[in-house]
Amino acid sequence: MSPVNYVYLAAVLFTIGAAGVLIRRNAIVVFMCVELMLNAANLTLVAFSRIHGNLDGQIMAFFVMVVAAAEVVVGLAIIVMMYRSRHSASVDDASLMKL
Amino acid sequence: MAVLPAMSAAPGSAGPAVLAATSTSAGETAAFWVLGSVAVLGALGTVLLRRAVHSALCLAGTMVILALFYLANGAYFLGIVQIVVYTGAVMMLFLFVLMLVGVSTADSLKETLKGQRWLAAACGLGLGILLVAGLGQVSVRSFEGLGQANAGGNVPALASLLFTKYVVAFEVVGALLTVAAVGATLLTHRERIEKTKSQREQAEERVRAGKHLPPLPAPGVYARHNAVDRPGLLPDGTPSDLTVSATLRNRGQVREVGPEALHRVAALEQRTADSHGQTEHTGRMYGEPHDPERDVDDADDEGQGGREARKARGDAREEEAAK
Amino acid sequence: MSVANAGFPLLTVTAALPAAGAIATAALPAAKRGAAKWVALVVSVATLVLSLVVLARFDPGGPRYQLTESHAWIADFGVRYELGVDGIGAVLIALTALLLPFIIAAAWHDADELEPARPNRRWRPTQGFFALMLATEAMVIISFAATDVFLFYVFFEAMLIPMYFLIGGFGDRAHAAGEEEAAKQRSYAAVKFLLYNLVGGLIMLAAVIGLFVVTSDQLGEGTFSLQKITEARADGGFQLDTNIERLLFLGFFFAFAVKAPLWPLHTWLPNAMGESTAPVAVLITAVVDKVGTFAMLRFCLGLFPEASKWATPVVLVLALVSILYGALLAVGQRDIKRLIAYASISHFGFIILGVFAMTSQGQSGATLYMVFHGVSTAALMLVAGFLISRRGSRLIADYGGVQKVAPVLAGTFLVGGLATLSLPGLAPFISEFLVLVGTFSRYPVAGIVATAGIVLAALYVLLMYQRTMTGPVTRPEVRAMPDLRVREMAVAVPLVALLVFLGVFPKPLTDIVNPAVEHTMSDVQKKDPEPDHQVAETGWFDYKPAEHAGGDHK
Amino acid sequence: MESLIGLLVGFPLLGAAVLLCGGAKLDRSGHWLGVLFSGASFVTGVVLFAGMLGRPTDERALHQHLFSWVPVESFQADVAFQLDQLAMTFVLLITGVGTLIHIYSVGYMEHDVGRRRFFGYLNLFLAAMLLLVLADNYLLLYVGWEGVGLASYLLIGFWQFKPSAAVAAKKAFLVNRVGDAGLAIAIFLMFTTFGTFTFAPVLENATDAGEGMLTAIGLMLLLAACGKSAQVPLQSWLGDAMEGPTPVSALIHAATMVTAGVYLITRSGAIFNGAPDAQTAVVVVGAVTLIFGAIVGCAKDDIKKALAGSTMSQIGYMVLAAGLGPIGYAFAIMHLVTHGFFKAGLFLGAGSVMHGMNDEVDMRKYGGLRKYMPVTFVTFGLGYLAIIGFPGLSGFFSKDQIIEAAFAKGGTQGLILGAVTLIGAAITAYYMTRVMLMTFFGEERWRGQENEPHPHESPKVMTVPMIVLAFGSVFAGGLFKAGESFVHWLEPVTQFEHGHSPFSAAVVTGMTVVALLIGVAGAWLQYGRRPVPSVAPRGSLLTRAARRDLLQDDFNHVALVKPGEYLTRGLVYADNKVVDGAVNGTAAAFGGLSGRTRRVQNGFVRSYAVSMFGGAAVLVAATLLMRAV
Repeated sequence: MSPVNYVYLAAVLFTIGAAGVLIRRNAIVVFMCVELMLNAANLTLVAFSRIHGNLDGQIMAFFVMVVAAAEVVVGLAIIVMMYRSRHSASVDDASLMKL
Repeated sequence: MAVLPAMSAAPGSAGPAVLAATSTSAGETAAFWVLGSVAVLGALGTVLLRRAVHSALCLAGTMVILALFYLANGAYFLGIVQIVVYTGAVMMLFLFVLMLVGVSTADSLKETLKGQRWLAAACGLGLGILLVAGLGQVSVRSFEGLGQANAGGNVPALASLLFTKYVVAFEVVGALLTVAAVGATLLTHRERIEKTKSQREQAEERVRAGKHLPPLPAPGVYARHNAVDRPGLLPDGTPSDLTVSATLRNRGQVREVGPEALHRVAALEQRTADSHGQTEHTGRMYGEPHDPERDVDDADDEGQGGREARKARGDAREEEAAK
Repeated sequence: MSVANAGFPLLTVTAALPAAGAIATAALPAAKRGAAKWVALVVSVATLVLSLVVLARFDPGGPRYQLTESHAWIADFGVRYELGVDGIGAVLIALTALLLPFIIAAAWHDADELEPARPNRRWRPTQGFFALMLATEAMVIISFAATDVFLFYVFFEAMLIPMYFLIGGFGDRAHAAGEEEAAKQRSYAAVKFLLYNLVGGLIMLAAVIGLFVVTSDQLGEGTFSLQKITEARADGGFQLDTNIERLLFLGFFFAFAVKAPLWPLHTWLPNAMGESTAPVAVLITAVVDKVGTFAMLRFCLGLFPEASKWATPVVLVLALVSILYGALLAVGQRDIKRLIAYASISHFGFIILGVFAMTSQGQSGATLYMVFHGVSTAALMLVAGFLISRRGSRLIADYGGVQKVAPVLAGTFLVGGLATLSLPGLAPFISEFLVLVGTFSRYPVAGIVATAGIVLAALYVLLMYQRTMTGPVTRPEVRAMPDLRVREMAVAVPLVALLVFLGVFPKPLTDIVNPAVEHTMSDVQKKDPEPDHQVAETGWFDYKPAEHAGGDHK
Repeated sequence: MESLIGLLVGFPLLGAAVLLCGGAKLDRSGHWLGVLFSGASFVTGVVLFAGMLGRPTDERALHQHLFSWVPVESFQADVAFQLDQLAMTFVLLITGVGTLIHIYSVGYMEHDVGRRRFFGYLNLFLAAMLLLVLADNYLLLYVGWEGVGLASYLLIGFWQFKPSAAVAAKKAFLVNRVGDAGLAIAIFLMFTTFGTFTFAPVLENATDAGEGMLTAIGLMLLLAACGKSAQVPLQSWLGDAMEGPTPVSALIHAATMVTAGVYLITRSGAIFNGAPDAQTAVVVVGAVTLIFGAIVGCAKDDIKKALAGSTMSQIGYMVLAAGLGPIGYAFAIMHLVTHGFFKAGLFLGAGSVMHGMNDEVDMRKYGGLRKYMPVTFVTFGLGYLAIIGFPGLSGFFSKDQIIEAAFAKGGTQGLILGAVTLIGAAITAYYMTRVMLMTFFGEERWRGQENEPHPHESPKVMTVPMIVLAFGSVFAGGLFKAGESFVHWLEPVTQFEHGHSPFSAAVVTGMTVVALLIGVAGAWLQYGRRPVPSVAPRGSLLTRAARRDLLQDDFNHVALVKPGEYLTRGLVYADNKVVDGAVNGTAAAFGGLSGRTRRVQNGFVRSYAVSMFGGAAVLVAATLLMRAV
């Protein structure tokens, strides 16, 4: 088996995550799906790192994790605020931008 | 977990002698297919399960499996970090927020945006096929393996890269993390700008506005159910919507008080009056005397029935005026 | 006059005078609205004098463009401030300047109704009204004088702004369905006018840019100068690809066809003329629209001769449709002003027919037609405006028997109408006949079809006259109608006199126009068709000169 | 001498300008001013005539070039006059009869408030008519041509407060415009063929152009003539034109303007000579109108309309004669002149009768008037005898010549034409006798009516012109016939050929006299012996049709007016709905489209996310494609 299979797996996970973002309305679940996508990306970085015998990919994955952590913190804070003001965590309720 | 060393050994055993391998070990292959399937199932579960908690748990499982894959790919540090930071911290944060929002609520998976599901499916599928097709084109026949790079240990190697080549990025990311933490705190922090009004002050305000001097009647008073969505009756026997919470009113979820209930109340009063000997207090106000046959469960109070009841009430009032 | 030779910018001054007048008028305080009217009138008369100086300075035998001025304007795009007139431009500038005093005098009280009860520093309708008219005049004059395509374009479009306000802001208040409906119709008309012309203008802008691109491709540096391009083409240094030339031609033509207006782009005109006051309607049809037909002659034919020839069949058919369609619709109108508007559409059909017949008679006729149609429509429309102002209704059915109570009004109206139907002896006959002869000599069928237009013209004019002016007086409003007042006579009589004079003696105009038409003909490299059996000049022709000479000394 | 030509036109033009622009100051004297200008023109005409007679035949034509009118390259239109024998004839007729009618009008219009305006219009008419006959080119002729149309329009509609008059005026102008279009096209054809439209070069070189082109020009000229001279199929306006004051009917719609068509055809003789088909068309039009007008004239009870029918018929004679070519031109003009005298006389007589009868026009309400208005009776009677062709009077000579020329056309055609002219002569005798009997003889049917009129003779100012015209009606024909003087006078312009009639002149004259006797006898049997009912009987189908002008108006209504109305109504609708609708529809479509596309921006994050992912997918696809390519 070639390590490329990891990349295929990552593609599948990424797609599932993307579909989740599009389908789910609960902001928290949407967020989880985003995390799933990030993880899929990380998996490709790690797999390519191995394929190329180069640690740069891992470093990149590391950074992704850190940024993801920061994002989760801020994102969840926003969700909490949203929930507080609207008593709902549905992304569809935040549709003030429509005409 | 027993497979772990074997898997980690596999690239290692290839050693520096073999720079490029074309295939991974059979153990890793087996583990990939088994764990990969589980990961995909977990991902699907994340997307498809109705309860957010279940989604979170499925995601945690997927992440753990991914951690295992990191390990299998020679990213030992990342594997551990994935478990500790992601599965441990981030997912817990998710669960924590979930608790805050309400852990038991199940989302409806019914799509409300027209065509959204189909578009999403098409986009997702299209993107997936394209990605896979693209990867198929890349067709990497051999791979280097991390044997050489990890020769001095994975963590030291990473560290040396991180603190030399990527030191600036590292610092920036650190700053980012700090800012994010501060930002989250700021966002969720609610500062009271003004003093909380005391009960007395609130009462005085009401008096000044000239409305509802006494406290609002509680819902369900004299109604059959003491439910919050059932309006209470005013002294003249008419139901007052004001007794129901504004939220329910706005949603139009106020239950009607059916004529039967009114009759029953009238009968009750009559009986009370009888027992107290106050004969002049008749059920005049409440229309006809109690009819036990109509004392059915008021499941029909909603919808059409409710509307009819409202009409009947109006008629009753007119009748009264005529008298 | 020697100043003019020393590079005195006569054309600029002619255009700048009304512009300055517009500013001066607009700046007058609210209380001075009487003064505003006089300032506008005096400025327009002064402009007329200047335009006559232009006409006098113009030497028909001289170079093609005269009184030229040229200054760099936007150097990066080769845009220059270039002015110059050929015979056609000079005559049309004179027409514009001639009509404005009459329009202003006729509109003397049109803005009074809008005056607020108490003088208001900000809301000064009278000042605004006359300032907008003068501004339009200035822009039209520049358009007629511009020999730089871009300069022309700028003013061609800018003209829309004052016209928009004149139509929408100072429109006719006489509407059968009441003031509110009138306001609605008015703003509809103004917006329609603006949108139609804007769409045309924007398409033209694309073509203008295209022109810059091709000139910079071929001449090394982009230019908008008509003279430069014409010269370069004559040298052979500038040759357009057939398809590009056709596209550019279409871009220009579309804008001009909207402005002219040509069927089926005409529907803005009846609305605009119907909803604006009569003087503004005259401004639209007699002055502003002329820029469209003028530009066809100067820019479409001058810049894109081959494409013009290519498009001729289609344009001729559209012009013929305009002629008959406009006339038939005029017959069916119940509103006096809309009737005149449709008549104008028919007449613009004749002008375009003459332009694209590509014969000297056709083009001279078209140029004269622009002038004469301006004068005749002004006479008819302004008198119609006087009539409408007396009764407060635009509907033909609301009149009848006016001739008995207001004979002078009816008489001038009749003369205006007869001019509209091109009665010989009045000016429009000459132009119409020239157009028809010019068209017939190259396209006999088109000539014959167009001739049907003169029968229909008689129908709509006489129907309108019969229904408004003749018959017994049955309506009390008509019975109480006063005849023309002094101010109104001062407007109507000179126009009528001019129609008669030019109908009898148009030679001064033809002398100026003919050489310019020859230039245009050489632009498109067309010659008049030869007669099948050219008659040797015998008979009276030999006999005439001696006779003539004898007659002169008598 | 040449410079006087301009004065011919100038006097009446000045008169018109003065009278129309002069204002109320001239109300009291304006009519005499009009007579003065008209008379001045007549005197000028006489002076020129005397001068012309004093010159040898081939130098008689005069030419005056005033100024260059519309010079555009090869299109050179000048204002120039040409006074030859033909024009001279017309000048004398127009100014002479015109002046007489001016004088008559002074009396006839005495009580009309618009008298000044009336005389202004009459002067305008004279100017236009003189311009028409004096022009040296077709374009200037066209100016006069439409000028007389305008004058006719103004004068028919002179009593504008009568809706019928306004409608009749409009109708006359419109029908004439159709003919004018024909003249315009003829000018276009001349210009494209010869490069000029001046009479001399065109006519001298006409034969170069080929028969096809000449036929085309000829037919177009015929169309013009039909319009102006009320020939079938453009005849419908003449009857209605009687709405105008009677002097107008006499001058314009009997003596002068309506004969302009004959002038045009005669003037363009060279063109018609080269185009036999066009000539045939002319003859057919003349013959049809001759009978048509005569039949209409028989059925009308309105004295003026009966005379109008007669006018059409008589002009039919002239057109027929003009269509015969050089054998007929001179006779056409001769009949034109004599007709000018007697028809003007008849109309003036009719006007005089109306004047005495409270403006009643229905002959069934006349009767026995000869006692009350003797002068009118005598002059009218002389005119009557002249028109029916009573031997020795003007009409006899001129009509007889035409009938002879018609037979002389030769062949079957000649026989048919001769027969038609003879039948026409019989019908003419019939209807004119009818008019005469109904008006001046029989019972006094006007008695006992409400508003009973008091018939009386007209004042001198009216009767004198009638007497002068009666003299003309009696003697002009004989004068012209004597020594063929008229034919010789015109010969240089119109050429002349002797036709070869299958019958001798005496036989033709005999047939003519028989025809006229039949006609007179028929009328006497019907109207002289029996009392005339004062309400018209229903009559036969033909009579009823003839009363409706042989259904000409009905035909026009059905064939032209109604479809025209539907067309304009349809177009007005289409302009609103289709042309404007297309534009408004486009606008609405854009509005609707943006309303739809606006919904894409629904504010839901997830929708935006979908488009983002879609975009990403497209980008990936594009990348892959680029790599593949």
